[in-house]
Amino acid sequence: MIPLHHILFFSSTLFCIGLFGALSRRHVVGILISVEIMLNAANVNLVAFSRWTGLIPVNAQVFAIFIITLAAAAAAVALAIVLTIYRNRKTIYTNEIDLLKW
Amino acid sequence: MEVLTAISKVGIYVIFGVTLLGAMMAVTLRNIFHAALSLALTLIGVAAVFFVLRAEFLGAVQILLYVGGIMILVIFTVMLTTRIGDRTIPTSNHQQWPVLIGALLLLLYFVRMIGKTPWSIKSELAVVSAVQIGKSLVSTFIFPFELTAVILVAILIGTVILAKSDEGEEKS
Amino acid sequence: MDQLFVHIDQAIIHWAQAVLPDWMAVIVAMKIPIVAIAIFGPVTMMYLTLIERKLLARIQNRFGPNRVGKFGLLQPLADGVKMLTKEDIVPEKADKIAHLLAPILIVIPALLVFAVLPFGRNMIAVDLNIGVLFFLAMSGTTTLFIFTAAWASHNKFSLLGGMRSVAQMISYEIPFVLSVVPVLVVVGSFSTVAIVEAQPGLHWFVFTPWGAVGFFIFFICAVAEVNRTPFDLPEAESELVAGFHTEYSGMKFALFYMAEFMNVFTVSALVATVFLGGWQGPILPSWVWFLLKTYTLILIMMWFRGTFPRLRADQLMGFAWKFLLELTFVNIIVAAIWYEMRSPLNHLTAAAILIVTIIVLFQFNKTEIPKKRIYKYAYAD
Amino acid sequence: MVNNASTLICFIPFLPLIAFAINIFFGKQLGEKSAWVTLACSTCSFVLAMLVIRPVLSGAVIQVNFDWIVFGSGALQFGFLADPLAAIMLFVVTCIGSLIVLYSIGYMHGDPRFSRFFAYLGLFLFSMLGLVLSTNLVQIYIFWELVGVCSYFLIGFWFEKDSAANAGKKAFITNRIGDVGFFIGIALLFYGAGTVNFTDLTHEYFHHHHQAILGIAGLFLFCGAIGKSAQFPLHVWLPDAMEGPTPVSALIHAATMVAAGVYLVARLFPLYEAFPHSASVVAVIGTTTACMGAFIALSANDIKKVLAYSTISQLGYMIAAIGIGAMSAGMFHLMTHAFFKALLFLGAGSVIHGTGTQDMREMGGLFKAMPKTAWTFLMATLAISGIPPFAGFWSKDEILTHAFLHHHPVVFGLLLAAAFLTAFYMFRLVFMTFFGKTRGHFHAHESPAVMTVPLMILAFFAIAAGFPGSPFMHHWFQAFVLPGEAVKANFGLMMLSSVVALSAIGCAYYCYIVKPEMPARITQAIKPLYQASLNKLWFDEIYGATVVRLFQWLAGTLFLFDQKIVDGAVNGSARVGLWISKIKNWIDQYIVDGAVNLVGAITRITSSILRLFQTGVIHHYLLVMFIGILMILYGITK
Repeated sequence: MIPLHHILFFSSTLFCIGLFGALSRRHVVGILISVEIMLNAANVNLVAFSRWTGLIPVNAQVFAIFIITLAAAAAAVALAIVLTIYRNRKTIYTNEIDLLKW
Repeated sequence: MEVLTAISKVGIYVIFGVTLLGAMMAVTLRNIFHAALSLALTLIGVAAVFFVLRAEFLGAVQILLYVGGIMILVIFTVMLTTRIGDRTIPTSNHQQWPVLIGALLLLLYFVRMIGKTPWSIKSELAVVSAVQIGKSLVSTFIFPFELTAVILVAILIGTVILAKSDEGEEKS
Repeated sequence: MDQLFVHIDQAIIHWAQAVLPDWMAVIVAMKIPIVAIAIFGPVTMMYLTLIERKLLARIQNRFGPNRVGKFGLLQPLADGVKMLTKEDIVPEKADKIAHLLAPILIVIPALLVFAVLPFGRNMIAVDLNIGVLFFLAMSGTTTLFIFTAAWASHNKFSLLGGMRSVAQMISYEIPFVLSVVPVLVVVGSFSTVAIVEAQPGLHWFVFTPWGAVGFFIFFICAVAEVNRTPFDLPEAESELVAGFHTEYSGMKFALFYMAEFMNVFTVSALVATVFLGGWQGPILPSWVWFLLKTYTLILIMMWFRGTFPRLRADQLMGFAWKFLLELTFVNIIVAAIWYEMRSPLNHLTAAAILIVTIIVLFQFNKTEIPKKRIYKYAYAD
Repeated sequence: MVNNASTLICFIPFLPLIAFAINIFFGKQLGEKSAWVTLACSTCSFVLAMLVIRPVLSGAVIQVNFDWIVFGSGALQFGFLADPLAAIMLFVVTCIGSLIVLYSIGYMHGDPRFSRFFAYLGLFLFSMLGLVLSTNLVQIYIFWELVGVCSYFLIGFWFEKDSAANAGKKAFITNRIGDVGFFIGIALLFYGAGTVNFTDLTHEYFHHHHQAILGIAGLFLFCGAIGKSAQFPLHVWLPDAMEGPTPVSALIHAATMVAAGVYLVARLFPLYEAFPHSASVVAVIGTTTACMGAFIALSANDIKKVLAYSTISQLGYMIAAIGIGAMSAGMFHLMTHAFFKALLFLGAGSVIHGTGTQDMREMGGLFKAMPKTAWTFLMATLAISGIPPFAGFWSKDEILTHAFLHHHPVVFGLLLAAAFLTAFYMFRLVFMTFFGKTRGHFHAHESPAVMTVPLMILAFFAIAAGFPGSPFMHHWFQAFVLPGEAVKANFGLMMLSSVVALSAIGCAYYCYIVKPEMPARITQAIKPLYQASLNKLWFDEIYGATVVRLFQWLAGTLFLFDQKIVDGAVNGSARVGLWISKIKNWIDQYIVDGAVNLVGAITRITSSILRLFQTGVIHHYLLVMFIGILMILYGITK
């Protein structure tokens, strides 16, 4: 089996990729995709720790399940909001949705 | 037998590579539909990692929920918000270079920290069965479990209202 | 006879160990079920098309294909050759990569799910401890590829078909998954082998009240999941040309066809495994029982196709959300009650609760027959 | 058994509350079915009440208590108490309540606010049962007000009629006067005794703590009873309350709610026993009311008004009985009265339902048209008139005996006179309604079974309810209410009261059947007296001329004071203020505003720089956040 480090390297790379996407994407759905990647990186970490270091290994996996569930729920709401924004403003590019300024 | 171990190790690194490739494509591809498909690849890759880590239940849940659920939602949204004609509008904003540097810095930091931390690795690697997860969910984590149910109901209602009220406005 | 294929498998492994180095022998042992499935899947699919055509022909008082080979037995081969040699047309505006990938990818989950099906005693490729869940997860991904195909075609009929397909499959996936839960509750394991072993002899789950209801829900949802009549709205040829595969031809089209028919087989096999006792049964060898049950279910699906008219979209959705979903919820609870009570009483209680629920649901879902509408401007006076 | 009962007792009041909730929220959907909800709940209450009463009969006292408001060393409790006294009320309220709900189904049929009516009935039953089962005075006060509210709702149920709306207001306001006294009484009692629990306020307690303040508290508490039980001088609201639907009159304004005052006095009987002066006030008020009510009832022509004054008179009887120390007799009369008065009202309701009028002068000869109503009505009349062996005889006789034997000659004489008048006006009512010739123009018909069945059940009680307290059963009832009280039957007095009642019936027969022109001649002969009776002793006019006028004058004066003096002062100061403010205006404009503007200008300049950061674009914010996190991480690891 591969050592724990490698999986942690993998998950942190995944996380940084997601972070990069979340910060550099202009498309709302793109940002959402990046956020999902970041959440997945977190899940990989949880599962890895559950396998290698966890005192109660079950807990980490239960947390991962909660994360998956809530990510699904959050995606549903986020996409509903995206649809609403699109209907009202006819755009889903974040630099065009800037009504929040002053 | 060493050959087999080597093959399986290589297999794991291939999974890692494919997953990371998918993730990179998901955050860089200009066509948002392709980005979404790459996300699917990443998610399946992560599910495969779960299988490798002997978290089969999580892997199956990952596929069932992410690929079967969230991906469909994402693609549906892409379809509803993109006109079929304009597929390759530039999808990144102007801060990608500073962000890239920042992300790389963060990655460097992570790598250093992972290297520095003395991990207390158990002698025997843990395997968690679905039964254990189920029992934990209805005993130790019963409160968050119920709370999640409440949140899901709230989100269900909220989403319906978000999607519905607008239709009413459009009609009126 | 019962362990025929197992013995063949063992024999090949013995031979491999004798001839090849250690690690290659292990690889060979791993590859045998894979090869078997890779052969069995497509062949099954090919002959299912033939069976379907023959059966539909019989229902419609025709003969069906009978020119190529005896009884038309070589017809699938001829079709295969035709598909392979046919020109592959890709629309100009299509998303080329996705258009290419979708039909290839859709076959993968269809093949993967064969791995967890117990074809007979000791005849399973991988006995995953989350077998059923794996099956459900894999068959769920099919939606994604159907939608990809629809989107990539850049055709409004494809897109409409894809949308219908997604809406339908997501709706039916919920009762589909939940209707297995009673079985999981009673067996206490996801493993398909464990589920089959929990139904020894003729103690199939379909003979319990909750099992019967679960079986019907599961089977109906299975029919909907594989987009077959009467749930074939995504490919309703009278409305949408051919649905999501309108723009596909040649081998790509054949791949869709293959995926569909393999799904028909695997889904029927899963229904048989979960509710009809899988390979359990007296006298006959286990794999015969399994194939017998699976093919019975497949024939029933084809019979549906020959008899039922297509559903309307709102009826389709209403049926899933307003009838099946509630029934599955009740069914889960009933299964738990059944499990906790003693033998003669539990059947009666479970049956009573389920019958009451079904009656109530029928009452709530009464078809609203609109008044006969008259177009008033049509009158002359 | 007792444990079991103490759980059941909690459900008794809340069942009708459930009915109220269902009917108020789902009344529209339920329509006429809502009545059955209330009926089911009240019947269940009745059954539960029976289960609770059973252990009480064998001597147990059931009590459930929760600490409600905790203060200092003590705690105000909330709970349910079932002792003999409460058991009797429990029986009366649930039994009559259920029967009247049943009756109302027929009576209210077709009313637009049908379900609302049954919701109110449910609320009333809840509050009444809560009142009956209260463990302390504060709790009783709460439910006391609740029944008052219900009474207000139900009197004004047909609020489209001005008279009904006004009657509701009148009842509510009049009761409020009594309730103020009640509240002061509770406060005084708590100050004097330190407790308001009935279980603590025993005979022995008052024997040991004989403070004058407790006697005064008793008088104030009696004020509440005066208001609720329509005693002189706060009786004016009860006749007007007859504007409500007849079942309401029967349930609230005859059988149960008005008896709450009597119940309260009976509850506090140890207090009055310990303070004879307070008790004599009670007795005087009661006797006065008994005579006055009977006197006014003589001339009333509205069938329900007659019954209303009769109720006032009978309540006076009970109060007087408790005042002279015959508590058990008073409670006995309360119970028998509840049954036959409910029956009388329901019978009257049936007559009104059948004929469509309330004026007795238009009725007559209804005996043939509505035999069931007439027979049951006759039973009740015999009962109230005190003819043996009907229920009223035993209870009324009990009071008279006590008054006679314990040397209250004046009370005895007046009550005997009231008994004579009672028999007279009740038979006047019967003869005018059911006998003779029909004087009005209507086609009378018998009421439906849903109305007549309760009548018959109540008629049974009107006959039988007296026996538990009669010498035949060795005065079981009295022994149950107040163990150890010696009761003796006096045959001579029984004869006397029967003769008085019979002679009154004879008079009535002579006046209204044999010589129908007699009453007119008599009224001519004693015109002032007749006028007094006809005008209800001018109570409304007196109140109008004194209390109401006084308040109007006071209000007028205050208004003038307000307009001339207060407003003048205000205007003057305003003028001064205006002048000062002109000066301040200048200061404000140039000095204060200048400073403020300066601050504003500084803020604006800085914010115009800072707002460049607020682009409204999410990814800019995200970037800033990310940089922040990086800096934090750097800081941590350093």
